[in-house]
Amino acid sequence: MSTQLLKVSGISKSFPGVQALKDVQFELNRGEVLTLVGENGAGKSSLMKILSGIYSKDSGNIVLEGTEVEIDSPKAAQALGISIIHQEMNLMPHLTVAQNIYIGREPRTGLFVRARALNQRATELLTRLGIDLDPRELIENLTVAKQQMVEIAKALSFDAKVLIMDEPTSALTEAETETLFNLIEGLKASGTGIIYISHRMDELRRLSDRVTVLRDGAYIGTLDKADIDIPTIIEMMVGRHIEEGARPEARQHAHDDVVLKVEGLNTRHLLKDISFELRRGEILGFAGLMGAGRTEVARAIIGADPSEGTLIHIDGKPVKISQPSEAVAHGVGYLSEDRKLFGLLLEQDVNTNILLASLADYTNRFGFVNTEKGKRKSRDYVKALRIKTPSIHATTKNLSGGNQQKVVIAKWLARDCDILIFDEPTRGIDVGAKEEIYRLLNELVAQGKSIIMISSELPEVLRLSHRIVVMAGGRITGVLNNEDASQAKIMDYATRMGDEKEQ
Amino acid sequence: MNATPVTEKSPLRKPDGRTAGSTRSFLRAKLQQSLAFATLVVLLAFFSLANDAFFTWSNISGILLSTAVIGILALGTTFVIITGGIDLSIGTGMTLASVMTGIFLVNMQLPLVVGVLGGIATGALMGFINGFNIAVLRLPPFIATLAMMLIAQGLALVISGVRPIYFSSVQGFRDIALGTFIPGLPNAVLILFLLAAVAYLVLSKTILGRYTFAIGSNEEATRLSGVDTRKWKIMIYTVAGLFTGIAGVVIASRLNSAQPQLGAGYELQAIAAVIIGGTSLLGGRGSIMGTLIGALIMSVLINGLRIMSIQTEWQNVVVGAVILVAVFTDALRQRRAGS
Amino acid sequence: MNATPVTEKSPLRKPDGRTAGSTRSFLRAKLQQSLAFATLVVLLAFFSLANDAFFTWSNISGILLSTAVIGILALGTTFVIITGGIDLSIGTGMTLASVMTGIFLVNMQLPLVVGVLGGIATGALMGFINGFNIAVLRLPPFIATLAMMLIAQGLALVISGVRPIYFSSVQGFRDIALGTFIPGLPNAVLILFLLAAVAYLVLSKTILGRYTFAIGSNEEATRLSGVDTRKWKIMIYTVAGLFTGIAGVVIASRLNSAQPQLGAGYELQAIAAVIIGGTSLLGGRGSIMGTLIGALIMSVLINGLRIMSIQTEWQNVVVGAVILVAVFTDALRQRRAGS
Amino acid sequence: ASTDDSANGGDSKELYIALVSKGFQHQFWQAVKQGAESKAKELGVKVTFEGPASETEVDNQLQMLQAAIDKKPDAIGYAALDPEACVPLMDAAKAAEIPVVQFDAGCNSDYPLSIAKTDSLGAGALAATHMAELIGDKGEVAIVGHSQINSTGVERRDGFVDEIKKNHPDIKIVDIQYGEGDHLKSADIAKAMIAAHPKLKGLYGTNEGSAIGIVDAVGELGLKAGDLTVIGFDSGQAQIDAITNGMMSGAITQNPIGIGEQTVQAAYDAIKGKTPEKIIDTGYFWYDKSNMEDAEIAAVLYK
Ligand SMILES: Nc1ncnc2c1ncn2[C@@H]1O[C@H](COP(=O)(O)OP(=O)(O)OP(=O)(O)O)[C@@H](O)[C@H]1O
Ligand SMILES: Nc1ncnc2c1ncn2[C@@H]1O[C@H](COP(=O)(O)OP(=O)(O)OP(=O)(O)O)[C@@H](O)[C@H]1O
Ligand SMILES: [Mg+2]
Ligand SMILES: [Mg+2]
Repeated sequence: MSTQLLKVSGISKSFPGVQALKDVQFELNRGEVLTLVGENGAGKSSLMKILSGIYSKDSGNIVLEGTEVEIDSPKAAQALGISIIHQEMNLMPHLTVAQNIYIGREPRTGLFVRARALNQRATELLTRLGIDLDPRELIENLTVAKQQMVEIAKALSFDAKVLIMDEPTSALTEAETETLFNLIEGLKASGTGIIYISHRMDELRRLSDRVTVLRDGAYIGTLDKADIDIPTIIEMMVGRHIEEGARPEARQHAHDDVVLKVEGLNTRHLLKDISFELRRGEILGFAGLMGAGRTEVARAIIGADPSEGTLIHIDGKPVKISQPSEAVAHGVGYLSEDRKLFGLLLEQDVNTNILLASLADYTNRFGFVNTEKGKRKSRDYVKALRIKTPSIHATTKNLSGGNQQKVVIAKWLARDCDILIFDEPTRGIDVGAKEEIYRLLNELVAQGKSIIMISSELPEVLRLSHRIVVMAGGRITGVLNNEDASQAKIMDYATRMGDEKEQ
Repeated sequence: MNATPVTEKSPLRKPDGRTAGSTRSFLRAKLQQSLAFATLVVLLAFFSLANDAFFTWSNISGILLSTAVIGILALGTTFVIITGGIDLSIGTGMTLASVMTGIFLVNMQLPLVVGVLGGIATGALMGFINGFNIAVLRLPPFIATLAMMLIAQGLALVISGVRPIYFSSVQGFRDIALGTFIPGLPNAVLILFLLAAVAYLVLSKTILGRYTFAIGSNEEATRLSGVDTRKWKIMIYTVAGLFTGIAGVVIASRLNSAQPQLGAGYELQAIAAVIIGGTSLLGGRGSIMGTLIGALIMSVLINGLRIMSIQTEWQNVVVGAVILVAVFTDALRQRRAGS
Repeated sequence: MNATPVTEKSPLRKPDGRTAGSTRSFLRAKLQQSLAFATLVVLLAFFSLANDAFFTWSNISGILLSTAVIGILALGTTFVIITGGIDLSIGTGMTLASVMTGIFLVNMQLPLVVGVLGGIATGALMGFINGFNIAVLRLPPFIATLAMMLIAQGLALVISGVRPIYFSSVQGFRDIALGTFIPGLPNAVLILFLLAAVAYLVLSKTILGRYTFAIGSNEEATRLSGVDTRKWKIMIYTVAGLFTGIAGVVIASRLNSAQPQLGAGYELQAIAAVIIGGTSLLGGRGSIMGTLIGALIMSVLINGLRIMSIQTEWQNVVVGAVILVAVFTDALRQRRAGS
Repeated sequence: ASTDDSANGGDSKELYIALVSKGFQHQFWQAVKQGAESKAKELGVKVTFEGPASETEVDNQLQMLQAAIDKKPDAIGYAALDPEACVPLMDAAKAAEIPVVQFDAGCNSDYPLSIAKTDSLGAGALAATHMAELIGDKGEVAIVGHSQINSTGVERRDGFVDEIKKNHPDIKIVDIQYGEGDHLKSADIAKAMIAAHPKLKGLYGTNEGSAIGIVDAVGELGLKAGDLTVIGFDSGQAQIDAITNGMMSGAITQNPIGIGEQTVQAAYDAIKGKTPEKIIDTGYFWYDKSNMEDAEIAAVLYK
């Protein structure tokens, strides 16, 4: 048995207006993790979709265990032992966890599904994988992170020879990520070949046996374990050098105006007595484990979900917010953690998406929209954020995940809110672009805007936030100044489930 | 291979946030049914008090009988609606099936069983064609079945020669709907309940039912999971067609004739019953029990208004208003549960 | 990414800065319309060859006139369908509007302008109520407007006392639809085209139009972007109601009477026209031009079949088949473009 | 609702007669209702009148009949949409000992005591005779029907067609299409017919909606009174106006008010133990400008 599992060469793929892949190649061995990196829109997902039978390739060949194969449908890929965790979630929200995992492969007697066997099988799988989920729970009741875990469980349930993971951790926090890494170790040991895509450099360092780099749809090179060095990789990816790991300058914020004051926010199911202040020119980080309630705080503040007993002051004045439109009218914008469901009009073009929140600015009093002015604005943002798109009239659905994220960011930048709540703003964004976004956030606060940044990446939280609010179990367990904060400290507060609270 | 546009109709999360555990959602499903059920009970109580003639066995069995046809159509279309589709051809399709039954039994003098199966098969065939048009040719369900509705309507007229076909000569045909296998209960009602039981089993216990929900929930994800959604969609529309065919036989038997002009408008009534029963037009959600209750609400309401001698022109106003209230209660419940 | 200059008619858009991708999607949108347009041309050519009487000014103006009512309804409902909703109440709502116009003008003898505005306002009010039920009470559009359809139908009968209201006594009323401001062209047609122009402007140039598409694409994302989707949805249904009201006045004028039993079934025709014109029931996609072409396809087809003396019972079969073919062509195009 | 126990009504109770009609929205049925109500007032009984929205709704009508039987009225008046489908319900009425009288169209059952109706075939033939006379017994004519399936639609058409075929060999019926009694549809059909048959001399509309549709079409095409001979059926304000201003040459009317009166009278007689006449012919009439004002005609016209 040779060690080579998969050999891919000469793959090209073009979409209308885009050459997504040009003559790409790579090899995958048994029992190794091959990390695939590249900027947003480099073609990583497209390549994986070709391997999993979702896209058809224009040219090139795929050799699996020494034989050339044609993969023309997801089913064919499954049959060949290729399994994928999609970058964008692909679950049936109205079905349960177990039903989702085994869709198409239900244990049955004749035409009847054996429900008990199904749930039992799912329980076994989840236990084996160390994932804490009730197989009978409906997907729609799960958070994004838990949904991601279901995706992972589903992909692993195939006992595939080749397992593709397209940014599996983008919605996960440390603890789940840890679980996943343990699983990966186990799979490696049993000979599975894993293709791993991520924009998180620390993961890459930890996991990779080899790294293959793509840029602009072309194959750049492959590094063996011994040669893996992050700055080198980043340079291969983006073609220039990037500084990492800075911390914000300490700032004397205590005397600045409080622009947003939240007091006594409760929600029926989770949040208990949330109170905090946001000052002008401040980036206030929100850290916590999955399900700590950070997203729920944001949604409650902007009136997307109902809350109880909340007092909100903006610029010192009490306001009542029961709809997101009222929040925006008060200058509070919210960038959702889930761009596909809550952020984008996928079927509309980039221009429409960028202008969505600020359309009124381009509208005269008779309701007519000044199209030209709007388009100029969105072209500016496409340029400023380096959104990779054939034009502002391209359908947003066809952009790569990271570029879609940039479109959502552009939408809020265009709205020019004084207070911005960014929920996982860099989810799925490449290192280079991340730096740009960090720079952008810093510029915004320098202009006097204030930002709440919810992030599950602790380095990011530490890198940007002037102060850090830590949540656990629907409560605020601590507020730290950046100077006093460290990953360990944050984790400590994030796991405090009691009600002791420090200010 | 191609990139099918993913329709964003069924967000993974409801807009108003997430809800608690599976017990909650289980209770919720029960609650929904019991709310529709409560509406039904309120209506029954109201009409019983308002008029003595209402709560008599004769009238109740009359109500059940009048639920039979719409109910059978609604059962079949529940599957289609759960996939996120719609079937507008069930009304006139039923008519075409009844006309074909007439052709088989009266004109061609085939044996009873053969003729009846032929009528049912006509329905299934129409369903199959709908499924093909929708799943393979990818026509929007609304328009594909609208076209089929027109075609079936025309064909029913053409094939029958624009006149009713009478089954007087066919021994035993009338008993299909009006015989009383269970004394006092017309067979049509029995057929309705049996079909409801079958539909319940199919929807909740079989692979077909599972894929019906899966497709309605996220068709693209289902397809990417290796399920042959085309095949299953064709199957689901064929099932709806089967029910349409059965409804055609039942109505023909009840009227002892195939009335080629009947049927237009039945589809809206059946769809209304399904939706009142809590099935979502967005797909992914629904139940057979709900549909049955929805159909009963409609026929109890109409019968009650008739028994109370409410003027015909007012009846529609009241039915419309009750539908609004019934569905509003449901919307309210959902909002409560969601917050 | 290369900037290909494109020449185009719209003066608001300048050719520079337009890139390859946008040209393509622009061409694609045009292609879609031109495909529906091609169907229309094929039908026109076919009927012209088949029967001399078809392509005469008198007949063409007759076709246009017969498009007016359905066309106006279809224009309004295009907005609703682009939001991903549906409006089943437009048919009987139109009837209620025409009855109210009769009440205002004949029974109450109000001045012509006031009565007409009153009729239109009736439509708008129904639209507003639909919008409220859907946006605020969160009822599913299908069921909310189905209920409104029944209520409007009942009220039209009740208010009119189940008899037509004749406008013979109202000076100038008939000219609203049948006068010829442009010689040879009935005003109803002029009204249709003017309304189409207005609808086009609103849909493509105003903020209401933008939000219509946005809501249809992803309502929750639109709401989270700070758009008051409730307000806008109410507005959009009210706009549809306005068109319904205008259609009510036009049909009353054309018949010189308000016929309270009319209208059921018109909604399906109007919706069919919208969808044949390329608007998607899933929301987010659609055009006024397409709707106009869709409505014309339907009325050309029906008129042609009548001129050719095709038996009434066959007409439905043919219409159904043509709808399938027309929409299939469109589906094919989409598949091509998508792959 | 006065539908208490006593099925056959003691003298102290108000008698109740339930009428189940073929429709209620058309002016024809409203006139039947009017006649029934005025007779009921005269006799001191209570009537209810209901019918389905369209005359295709056979199933719906049966449900109405079933509900009517369950209300245990003293008598039922029924107009059958389909002669066969109603048979079991006639048996049910018999079992409940509710006397049934019929109007307009009968059921194939020997239980009902009587029927008050018009001879629609004869009425159609009379329309043909007048059409022939008006166009000089030759040329092309066409029919805009209201239904190709329910009995009145079919008989009004067939009576016309048979009479033309039998007695007027030089008249050719070039087209028959159906507009469901919808004014707008009928108008568009008539226009298409006129366009397709330039030599058309006469058009016959088989009910109010069809006839007015034709009149509207003629008006919209700008034809002058007399360019085309239009014959209608039934009555109503619009037809009376059209005849007055010459757009329509004349029309056949039945006597719906009389049908309503006779039905209630027959039901009343049946309750009182008298056997009504088996067939009560309420007659039909040709009316035009010349005789509209006659007392006999004016009595059967309704607006
Ligand atoms: N269905 C499609 N239609 C048109 N263009 C597409 C389609 N799918 C991908 N593309 C384009 O192909 C290019 C590569 O996209 P891909 O999703 O593979 O990038 P990626 O490397 O996964 O990026 P990210 O890190 O942002 O996920 C992008 O420019 C994208 O716009
Ligand atoms: N209605 C509800 N009933 C029960 N639990 C709920 C409800 N709403 C939210 N939750 C739970 O509350 C938690 C809060 O989720 P939220 O998304 O706000 O957390 P987060 O800190 O942003 O974490 P994540 O990283 O998952 O986004 C989740 O575990 C969710 O399941
Ligand atoms: Mg990607
Ligand atoms: Mg979150």
